[in-house]
Amino acid sequence: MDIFLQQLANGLTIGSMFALVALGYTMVYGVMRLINFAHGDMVAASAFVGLTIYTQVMGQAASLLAVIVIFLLTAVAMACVGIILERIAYRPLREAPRLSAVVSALGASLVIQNGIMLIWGPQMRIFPELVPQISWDLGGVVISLIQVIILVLSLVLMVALYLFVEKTRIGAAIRASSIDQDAARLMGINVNSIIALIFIIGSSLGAVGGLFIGLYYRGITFNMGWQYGLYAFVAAIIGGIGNIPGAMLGGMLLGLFNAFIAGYVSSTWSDAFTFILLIIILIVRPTGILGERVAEKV
Amino acid sequence: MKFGKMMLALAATTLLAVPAFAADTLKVGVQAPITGSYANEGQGIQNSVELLAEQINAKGGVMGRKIEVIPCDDQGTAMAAAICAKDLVNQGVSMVIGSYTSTCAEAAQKTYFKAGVLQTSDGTADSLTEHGYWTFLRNSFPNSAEAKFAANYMVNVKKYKRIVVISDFSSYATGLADATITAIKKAGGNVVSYGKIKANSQNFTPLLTNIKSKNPDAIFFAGYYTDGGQLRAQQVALDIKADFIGGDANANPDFAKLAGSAAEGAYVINVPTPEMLLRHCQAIPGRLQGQIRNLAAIDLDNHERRRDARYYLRHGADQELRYQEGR
Amino acid sequence: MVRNELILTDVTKRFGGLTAVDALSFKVEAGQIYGIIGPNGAGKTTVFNCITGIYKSEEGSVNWRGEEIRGLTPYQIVDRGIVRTFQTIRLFSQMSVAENIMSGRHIKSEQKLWHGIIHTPGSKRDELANWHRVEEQLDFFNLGRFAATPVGSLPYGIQRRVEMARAMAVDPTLLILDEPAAGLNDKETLELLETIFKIRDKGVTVLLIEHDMDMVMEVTDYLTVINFGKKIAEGPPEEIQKNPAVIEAYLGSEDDDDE
Amino acid sequence: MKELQRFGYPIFFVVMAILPHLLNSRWQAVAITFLIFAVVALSQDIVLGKSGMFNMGQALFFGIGAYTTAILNSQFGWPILATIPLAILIPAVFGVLLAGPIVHLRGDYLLVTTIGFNIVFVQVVQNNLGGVTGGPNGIFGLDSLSFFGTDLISQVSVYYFAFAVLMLTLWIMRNLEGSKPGRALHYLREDQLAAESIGINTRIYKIFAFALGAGIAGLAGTVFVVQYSAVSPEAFNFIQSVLFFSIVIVGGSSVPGVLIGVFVMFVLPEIFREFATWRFFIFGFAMIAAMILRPRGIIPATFGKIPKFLIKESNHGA
Repeated sequence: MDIFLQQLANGLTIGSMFALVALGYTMVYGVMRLINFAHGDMVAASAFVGLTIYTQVMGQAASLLAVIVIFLLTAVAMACVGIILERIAYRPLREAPRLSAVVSALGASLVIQNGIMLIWGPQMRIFPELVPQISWDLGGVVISLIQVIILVLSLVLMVALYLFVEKTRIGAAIRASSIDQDAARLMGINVNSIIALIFIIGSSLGAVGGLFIGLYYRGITFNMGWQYGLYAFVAAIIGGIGNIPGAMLGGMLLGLFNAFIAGYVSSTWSDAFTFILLIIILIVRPTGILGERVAEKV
Repeated sequence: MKFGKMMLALAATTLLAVPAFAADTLKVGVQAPITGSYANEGQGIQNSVELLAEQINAKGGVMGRKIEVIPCDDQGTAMAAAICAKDLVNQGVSMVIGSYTSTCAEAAQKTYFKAGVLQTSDGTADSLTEHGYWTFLRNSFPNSAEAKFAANYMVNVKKYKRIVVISDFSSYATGLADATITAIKKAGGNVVSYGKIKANSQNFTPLLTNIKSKNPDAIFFAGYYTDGGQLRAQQVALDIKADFIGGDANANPDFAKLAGSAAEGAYVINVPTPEMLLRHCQAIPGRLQGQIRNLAAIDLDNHERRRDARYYLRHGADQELRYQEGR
Repeated sequence: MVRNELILTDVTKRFGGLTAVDALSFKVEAGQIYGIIGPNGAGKTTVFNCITGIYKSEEGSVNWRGEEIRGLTPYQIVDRGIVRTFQTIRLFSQMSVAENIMSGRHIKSEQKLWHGIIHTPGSKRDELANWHRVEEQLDFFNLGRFAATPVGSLPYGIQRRVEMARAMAVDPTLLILDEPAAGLNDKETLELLETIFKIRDKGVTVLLIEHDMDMVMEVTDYLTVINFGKKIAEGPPEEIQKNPAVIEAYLGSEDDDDE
Repeated sequence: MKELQRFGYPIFFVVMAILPHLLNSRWQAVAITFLIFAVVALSQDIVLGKSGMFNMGQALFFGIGAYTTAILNSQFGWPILATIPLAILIPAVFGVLLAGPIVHLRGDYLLVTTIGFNIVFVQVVQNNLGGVTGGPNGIFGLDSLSFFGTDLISQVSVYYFAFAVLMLTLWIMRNLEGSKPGRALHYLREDQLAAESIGINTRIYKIFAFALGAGIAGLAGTVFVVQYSAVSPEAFNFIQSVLFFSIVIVGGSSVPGVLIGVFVMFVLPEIFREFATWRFFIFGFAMIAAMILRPRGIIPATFGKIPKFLIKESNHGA
């Protein structure tokens, strides 16, 4: 039983990171019908930006305040990168066939990934232990402080985002744009600003995810974005792409699958089993578990 | 570490470089994964060789000839490696250093053999030398040798009763892990579990949680330091009391940085420094024909006073080496 | 010899809580031009979707030539001689007019899957024969000069014709037209009427939905009026025109938007 | 455009036919890989370009073909030539089995399942399933191609073998274009509902597209084995699938487009090797620029292959 609970805790921690990243995919998809393959690399970039801010700007000060400032500055920096990315790589392709934008995103992914390599070098960079290594043993289940922080902060951010999209006027504009951009434009919604906003939110959440990766695992490499991007993208699809609660659910589920399959079934076959399970889910529920939030006329 | 290996490689190949044609420069190819997932190692190889070449040239070169380095990016894939091999041969190199992965070394071997170009590789796959190409020289020991040492150490020296083996999916790590398991069993040891991690996937706690339930007294990790450091950190975070023994690819200062405070008490199997290897090589009759059949591993535990792996990694493990003769 | 009759009995289709079609029954006889009319949102298109297999009705039966076709897939239904057009034109817009019409020959073509890899003299003959059938349709609908033009670049009225030509290329027994006059100007509507009569003269039964009452009255032999998914009247056009229930249903709902 | 069609192909064939004699062995190797990739990209085009199914796992079938040849040769001693039928058939069967349950999925959902299959495949070969795939190392030292006892070892002969396979593929693509199944794929790509409603069993044709694409990719796998005498998992991983996907989109799903796509996405990076670490950074920008400048691909798919007798005077545009 304690192993089960331990795996549950493991799964939820990694799952909440997937979910944070998946939100970036799903929000962009919801409005633009675009799989932003560069998002994973944005996450990787944010870890490097965060580390640089720590060493260069903060002068390696390790305090709670410092950590908060790192998060904020990184989020702002990545939001700017997100907007630039949208301007350069996606805006010119809004009217183009969908897959052209996908290939543009793949190009952007290469640019960012290799950009990180050119700026910070190909070797692994190592985060300092900014969060004290405290852990609690709850009857055989070991939970560390950083895990708790990741879980709580992710949940808070996700709930906040959900409320923002569902309850506020701007949120309504986002939802309207995701259902029908042209109609939204006619209703006086500035779709360009909405898209910029989407990229700001998605990139900042990705930045938080990237910093979590840095703080939790500590070793960051220029090409680590690929796998987080892939998993988060899969999570968004599983939940029903375009659907914000779906992305959270998908992320959590994927984290749990990962934990339980690697933990119980077989670590050798974890990828295979995970993806077979996901394919089965999609066969049974062709638009994801919660269904997609994308209107299509028949 | 890498730099050291390069020095050895260059030295080894220059030893054999017969001045067959009187060109002005001695062309040395570097086949390495300069981009892709092994970009770090690849660029390291390229930079080391270029630096070495500069140093040697500054001293007047080799036998009066300057060294010219020609790099080629094999991207860590067999396909690009095969193209690289042909390219380098066309450019008239007389030796090639690098190809970080066994796969790339193997894909390129035949081309170099046909052209009579010497090749060294970090590849550890046993199969690399099975073709018997005289042009191929190892600068790493084959997996089976390290495995034998590691198994002996764990079973007979440390008397572990329940050993867990972990590897990633790379050919190096699986090769080493498979060989180690075989060797442990041969030595009468008990492998309770064999798990795999995905390199760079960072999240190893699910596997470790599973391992925890098996109550091991040792974890042998056959992968790279980038994963090893994190594996060790997460092992300690999960409160798994087993000893951690890393394969030679963990011998990197970053292992300790990554593991942080958890690095304390971890063991890493290491190869001797290049100078020692060279000394050893020169003693081999027949002068490097086939492969360098040499290996050694360091028993870090010999240093009773300082068990901290960080110490050895920082200071280089150049004292009290215990050699173990290869086949 | 079975009669070419389409008989719907108590067909019911629900979407969640909404009953779009409610126990609808009607019978289309061979050689008729049969109309279904009703105000916006009355469930007309849903009925068509139930007949052509795009939806499966929850209850009731759809009987065609004595065979139950409820639950068959669209292509199986086409195979039985029923073919449709769409209210919002659904053509293969990047492809030429001729290729669009050729799609109607798909089901009649003898070619097997492996003919996509290797041609045989037989498959070449079949290919040519079908292109000749396309030529016939091009001539019949007066589309010859647009044969090589991508459909997407053509005016709306011509696209409507292409869609009908495509349907006719199937050699259907029953042709189902979903608001064929929508978006057409008066001249085009007139041409359409003539075309529908010509199609009927070829022995094809026509079932159509129409919004434009004048046109319906002129073209159909028999009518069913539905509102809120239910049949409220049926009969020949001249009777329907006088039916008070129909007049009421249409009062105040004359706007011409799609549903 | 018409001019290009009339003269483009003959020029292409002549140039390709004499090409190996103009190149040194490095560029011969590049050219052979170009041919192999072109075949795989064309097979991907059948699924992605012609049928409009978002498939990001074509390296899977390429890999199954290559591994089929490699395993039959290394384990059972079959000559390479004899493995070709199975190297086509087995991927095609996998195409049917894998596509069957998933072809009803739309766009991005299909994309994820194909990625998933690719990842499962790589893990299967890495884990040395059944002890025949050689694990992460792959299988090395395979025989060379031999015709009736004559070994074709030289690069030039391998080149012509690969070229013959490309010609065969082009011939199949041409046959597909002018046939009922080929058109059916176009129809379902343009509008699936309309295709169903005009009598096309879209499911069968989608599976057909996957199976045909898989068979051709499998054949390319055999050529891969002939060229490298080796197979290894990383040659068929998900990143490779992304490459084939991008080739088709960048090229635009016409045959010349795909060939140019392979050139741009594979040969150009080879030419610009000198940029070393900057290479893929610049390449990424090039991909973005290519899509912005030619959103439908370098040479977009052309439809409108209709018999001459249908084309009447006073054509509108065309």
